[in-house]
Amino acid sequence: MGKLLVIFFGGVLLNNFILSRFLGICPFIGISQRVETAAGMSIAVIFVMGLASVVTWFFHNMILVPLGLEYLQTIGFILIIAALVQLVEMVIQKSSPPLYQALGIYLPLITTNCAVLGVTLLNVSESYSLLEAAINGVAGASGFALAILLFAAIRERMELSEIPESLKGFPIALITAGLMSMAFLGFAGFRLEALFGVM
Amino acid sequence: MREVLRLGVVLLVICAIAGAVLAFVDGITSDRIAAQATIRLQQALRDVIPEADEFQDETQELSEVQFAVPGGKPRFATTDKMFTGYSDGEPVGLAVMCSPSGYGGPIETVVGVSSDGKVSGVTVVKHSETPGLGANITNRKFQMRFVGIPVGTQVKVKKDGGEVDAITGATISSRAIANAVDEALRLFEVVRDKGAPAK
Amino acid sequence: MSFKSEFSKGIIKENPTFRMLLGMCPTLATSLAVFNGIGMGLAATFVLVGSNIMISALRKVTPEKIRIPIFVVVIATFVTTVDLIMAAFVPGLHEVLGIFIPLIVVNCIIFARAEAFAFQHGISDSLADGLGMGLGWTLALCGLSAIRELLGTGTILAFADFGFPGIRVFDQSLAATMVILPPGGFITLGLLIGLLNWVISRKSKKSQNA
Amino acid sequence: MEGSGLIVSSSPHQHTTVSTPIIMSDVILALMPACFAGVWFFRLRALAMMAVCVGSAVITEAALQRLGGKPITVRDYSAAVTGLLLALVLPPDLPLWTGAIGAIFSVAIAKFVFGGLGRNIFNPALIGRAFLLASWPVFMTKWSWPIIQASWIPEFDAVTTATPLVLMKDMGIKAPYANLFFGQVAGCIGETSALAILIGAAYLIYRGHINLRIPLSFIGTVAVLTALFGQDPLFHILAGGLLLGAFFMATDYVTSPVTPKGQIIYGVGCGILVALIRLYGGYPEGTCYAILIMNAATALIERYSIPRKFGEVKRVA
Amino acid sequence: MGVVQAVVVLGLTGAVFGIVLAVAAKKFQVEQDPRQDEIVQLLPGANCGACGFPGCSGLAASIVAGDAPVNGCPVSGGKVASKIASVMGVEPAPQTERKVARVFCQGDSDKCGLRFVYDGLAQCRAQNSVAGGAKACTYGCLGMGSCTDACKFGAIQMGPNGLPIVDEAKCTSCGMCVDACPRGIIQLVPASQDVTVLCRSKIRGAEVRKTCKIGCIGCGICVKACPKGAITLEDNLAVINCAECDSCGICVEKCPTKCITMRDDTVPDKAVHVS
Amino acid sequence: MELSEGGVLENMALRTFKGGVHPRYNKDATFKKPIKNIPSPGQVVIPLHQHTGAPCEPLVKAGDEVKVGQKIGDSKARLTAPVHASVSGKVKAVVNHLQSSGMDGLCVVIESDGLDTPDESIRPRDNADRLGKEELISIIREAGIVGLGGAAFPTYFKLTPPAGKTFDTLVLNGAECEPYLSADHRLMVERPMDVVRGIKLLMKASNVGQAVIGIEENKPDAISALRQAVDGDAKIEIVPLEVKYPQGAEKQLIWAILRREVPSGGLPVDVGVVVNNVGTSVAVKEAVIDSMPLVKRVVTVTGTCVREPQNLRVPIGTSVGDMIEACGGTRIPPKKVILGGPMMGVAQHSTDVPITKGTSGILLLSENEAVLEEPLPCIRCGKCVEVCPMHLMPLSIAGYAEAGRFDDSERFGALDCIECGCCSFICPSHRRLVQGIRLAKAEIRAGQSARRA
Repeated sequence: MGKLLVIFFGGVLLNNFILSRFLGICPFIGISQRVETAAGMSIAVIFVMGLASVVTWFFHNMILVPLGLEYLQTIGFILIIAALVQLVEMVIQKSSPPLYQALGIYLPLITTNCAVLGVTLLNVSESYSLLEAAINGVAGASGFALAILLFAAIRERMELSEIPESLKGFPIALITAGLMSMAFLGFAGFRLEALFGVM
Repeated sequence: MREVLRLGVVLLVICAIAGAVLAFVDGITSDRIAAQATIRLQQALRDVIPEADEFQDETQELSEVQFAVPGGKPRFATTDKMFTGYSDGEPVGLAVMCSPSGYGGPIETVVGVSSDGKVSGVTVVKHSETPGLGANITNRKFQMRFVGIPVGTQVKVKKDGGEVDAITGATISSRAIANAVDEALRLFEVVRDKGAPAK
Repeated sequence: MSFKSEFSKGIIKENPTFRMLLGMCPTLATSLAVFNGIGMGLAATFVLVGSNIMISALRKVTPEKIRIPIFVVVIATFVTTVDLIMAAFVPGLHEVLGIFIPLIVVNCIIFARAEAFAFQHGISDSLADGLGMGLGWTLALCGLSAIRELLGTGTILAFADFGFPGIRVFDQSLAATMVILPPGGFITLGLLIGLLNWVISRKSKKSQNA
Repeated sequence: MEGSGLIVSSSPHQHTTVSTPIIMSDVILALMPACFAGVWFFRLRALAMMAVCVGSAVITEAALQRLGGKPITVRDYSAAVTGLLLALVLPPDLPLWTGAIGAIFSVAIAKFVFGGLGRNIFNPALIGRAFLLASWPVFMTKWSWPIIQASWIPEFDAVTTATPLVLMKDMGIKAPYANLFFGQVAGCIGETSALAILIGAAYLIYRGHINLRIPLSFIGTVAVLTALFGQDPLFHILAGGLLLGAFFMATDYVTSPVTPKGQIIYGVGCGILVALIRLYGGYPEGTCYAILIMNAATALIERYSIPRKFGEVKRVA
Repeated sequence: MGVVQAVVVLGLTGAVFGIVLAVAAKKFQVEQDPRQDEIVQLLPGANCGACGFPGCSGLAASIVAGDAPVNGCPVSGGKVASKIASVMGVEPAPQTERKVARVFCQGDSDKCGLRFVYDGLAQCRAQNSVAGGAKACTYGCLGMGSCTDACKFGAIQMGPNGLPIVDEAKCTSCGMCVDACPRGIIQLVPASQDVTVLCRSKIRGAEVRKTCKIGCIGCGICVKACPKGAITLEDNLAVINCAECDSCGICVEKCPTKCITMRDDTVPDKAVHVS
Repeated sequence: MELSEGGVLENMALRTFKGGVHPRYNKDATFKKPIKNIPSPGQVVIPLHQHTGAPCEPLVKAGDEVKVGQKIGDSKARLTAPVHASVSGKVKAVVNHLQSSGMDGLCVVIESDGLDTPDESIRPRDNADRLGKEELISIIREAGIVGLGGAAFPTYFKLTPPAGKTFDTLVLNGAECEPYLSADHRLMVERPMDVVRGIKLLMKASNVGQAVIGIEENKPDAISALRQAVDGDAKIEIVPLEVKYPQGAEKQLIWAILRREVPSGGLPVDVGVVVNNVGTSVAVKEAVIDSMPLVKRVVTVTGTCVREPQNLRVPIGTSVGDMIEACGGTRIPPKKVILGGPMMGVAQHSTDVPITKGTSGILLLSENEAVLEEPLPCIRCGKCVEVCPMHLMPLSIAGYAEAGRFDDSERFGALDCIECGCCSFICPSHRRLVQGIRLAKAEIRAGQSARRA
């Protein structure tokens, strides 16, 4: 339990996907105009990243490793993720139209979100167990969600500001993300293991 | 349905070709990649025990000395591997590979103890410490501070009441290396007392 | 469009980093030192050129409906190839770049060029486009890396894998470490794009007044 | 052709006399006790640092506004406040050029690029400090001992010149309350003397510029959490930059929520983060980062703490 | 052996993927017409909303759905419309004449005084709501520049005397400035219309004389002077029927207050040169 | 804050509401000065639209002779209020004339014959006590009585609860929280009996069993005068209120006195309350007992520029200029002329404006009082949020309004704003928050009616 908490909070606060790992920057900047849309995207990403972590874990540990085909990781994972997203889209569309209305538009965007592929690759390199991998997937996505929600709210506020013309849009978004990342340096060296009683 | 099959077959073919290509590339590179790891390990070992020309993996021995009390805490918790260095078939030292936790995660360190019971070298293989600060543990100058420390010494940084000067502003990282050296010396003692080949 | 113009547009006019704002994740993550930038850039360029050529060649036989998965497979094949080759021959660099090598698969630049260009153009144009875009990205990456490496460490052109410590420009203790930390990546890139926008807008204003 | 020459405007036609520049200068005034304490304990170094930071901040603001073709508004004192606050959270031994760079970074990156006064998302002074801490950690973690040995403050034999929080975290040495209260400890220029800070804070409260929601929920949370984790809450309140942060940084109008409920959430959030960073974090002190992190959350907090309108009827979902 | 395994594993993965996708494509076909994306690419992307749809993508969706004409974008003009038409596979609609925004007031700060000193938000609408605006002429331009803020194309700038100046080359006739003006001083006119009455005042001539040096006093001289009979008086204001006007310029010369003007041809020329 | 269901609170602590500001009251110049009648001006200009609702059609034409109290304008609309001649004399013209809105509107200009001859219909009613509810309401309508506090909402309309709703309490607003003004204060001190008489009539007309008079505690003379006039009548209670602006705002007053919260977008009737101003109460008394329609009102003429600040009782339609003259003219040239108080009054660009039924004061400000400081950027101090008596976030509403994003302004409750001016008053950056909110309200309403159309 302790280790799972460590993985989770590590992923959300210490090694935040956006702010310290640079994964998922494109949707972070692209889909953060409104808090509502950011929230929709976040939920979709949490769901897909959790699911992708689990499915790729099986694929890696049940197929690739026994056959000694670890080098097919990248290509296999990306195919799985792409198919998964499609499948999720189909299932949601069929089973819950309102949910599809809310999340549907974000799902296709997730395929190219490097955070999803990134988390599955990290799961492998950290050799996490199934549960740990799932938690890590959800944690990474939650970190993404935290960052994008904070950022979307800030952006809503910045809309009323007179930002210098040449910094409008992308540059100011990057600078804001940089300052957020600087604030999150406060978590550097945080001893989660001590907090959650695992050494 | 035929359409479905057709698309499936097209993808199957493409993927199959990709699989073949990758298998071919892997065939060319896999040996070299595997060799790279060994080369780097050898390099690190030679760094810490310069006299040795040959190393033998003694990691299995580790499990024997690991537990003072069966079921208790391992005595050498951060130690991953140990090697005996030979020069012309004569054992000249013990190289201990351990990963104490630093500021940004485990620091993969190799510590060499020469047969006369003194630290012969320290090197850092892999770390994720803060650049410009904790990352200075890779600095030769810092690593040299440990060389010559004899067995039986409690290796600590000055702040903790020891002898070693820590890197300014990077106590945690320095402490981690000190811990690694301390553990290596204690392990050496145990191995020596056991009459292992390191003598 | 000639080969030359297809090639050169990627470097300045449609520079993927500064003008089209694509592929930000690896740009930010790997721009710690000039040689990292070059390594990353060349790796991506290789994939870009290769996938552009392949997709352009296959465009006639690719069914519209599954073009995306086919792109994915083609790109992923090239990426894995690069990944394996780098692991074998430049292990140090490979380790530094870490998961950002396999993540070239989902780099928007490569996908965007496949979809927007290679799928609609001939092989030689696609080759030029891939090369131009790839080098444009590499250049941008080098520029950003140079700034970050210099300000953040005080050295330039350090290449640890070949044992080259770099040229020390000023003392390490004076270097602003923040620049090579994650916040520095964001802020430096943001300011750099802003500066470029500013220069361009001033230039166009000047030409208007003239 | 001015017609009647009468002024016509939308109501109200009467405004309070308390203006933004007055608030800013009151903040400067309220910082004076802390400044005096800083100069008293660290002598000319402290004074020079303040001058350099304020000067750099003001010059940067004016220069950028001129470059951007905007009216120069250094007379609203906000840049001066930023510079002064920055100086107060820097170690007295920091090289002066570092302080200048920090002040420039504060004003340029944290404030100007966001559109100037009132638009910054993060507290500029704290961004300056965080930037310096990340950039020159070696300089930023070097402390000198206060010069004055006052007879009315008990002798405090610390082995090294480390801040009370470092002594606590690394060696479990607890500085006496009196030293902490009067400021006879190592630390940043303006944070050592709790007394001086409290005098200034009392002035701000008296003038009605700050309310107690943020400082009290902030300090209260730190006290409760440190006590829960088995440490001395009073020590944690007095040591480090908590008081300065709670009264002068966390209450910064621009970067904290405007909603009453939001202010309490914000204060509690700051408190939790300070306690966690101090007890489990990589830094002995967490005030600066805690406030910056909550700055990032301000917009979101505000969004979800909009006060219930008078007469608002709960909508039936 | 390794090759075979790799081929089999990846091939199967791909096949499964292909089937999933094909099924998906079959079951949920025509999620979005690909033409919509193409049209979005063609549209200017300012999301100004002048077309009456929510942004450019909204218009694109409506065009694809057949709810909007191919020339539904008032901003981008005929060239884009014909491109969209070709995407949609229909004949391009007859090209309508380009319209531009024009400011129907010449009462700058020298020529039209103030009733009082206004103190408040620097927006036309805000000023207009305070005692009807400070301008002596209650029909004239308030000069707070709300139209310049509304223009997403940088086509309107405030002139030195507090009147907006339209850069006709940049104007896309989106009509945002028309909506922004609380007094309806800015209107869209065919770009070819050279002669215009630059006044909106409907009060009697005597009152106009008291407030503005360059307002239409409804004297009717132009009505009599026009050889084509293209000018009429409506509510004390001269109105030119542009269908009949041949830009002879007689009225311009005769107008005692110079509120009828001939367009200065140098302005658009210069503007064209710039772009 | 618990909502107690109905009933006056027993708690004797000073009643108040949450939010509000303490502007300088500046009432010293006039609050001790008795109400003075001035001789009829030579000419009055009576606007045909002085109230909330439909404007009146003129019933007279140029050249007609009119007498005081004669109806000169009325409308068939459901919500309106007739206007009456306030002087006797000859109708000079029915023309567009400058009004307090700053724009022209149709007015009846009457040249006074100086005699103030009352209309024949005006004679004291002897059956006043026997009048039924319906009759009272009809008399009040015919007398053209509107809320005299400023909003000028037709009183007959207010007294008729919409179908399915009833009143249980009459709240009489004697707070007069607006700085400078003392007209209501003087009325309460000088004519407490008339106030109470009016209250009883209003209670009957609105069919309520209890009435509460809310008065800010800085008017002890008014409180004691009214206490005396009430003379132990258990149905009428006098409640001293904390001195705070806007204590007299309808919703805040009801909350302060009864702890009932008028729902957003609703009216006092939704919580069973009808609110009337003390001036209205006196007007009702005059209309019912003396059968004199609303032709005069008390106006405080004050400000540093006025030579002799006064509370004047004047015919409706008297020009601001005439009233200033009646106060001995100006001492220093005014730079701002405000009809009403400084917080909610309307600035004028000419003194040639007639006072209307809703005009409670004329305030002349000198140059250094009138010139407001230039606005600075919002520093998000949150003071506007603290003081907003409607618990809104003025900075957000106005911020979005200035950016032209009126939907967002609406989301933040622009339509709930009562335009009391507390936010603009307290803003250290002197931002014109209320103006921004007004802009938003106008645009939102325009959008709503466009949608309905």
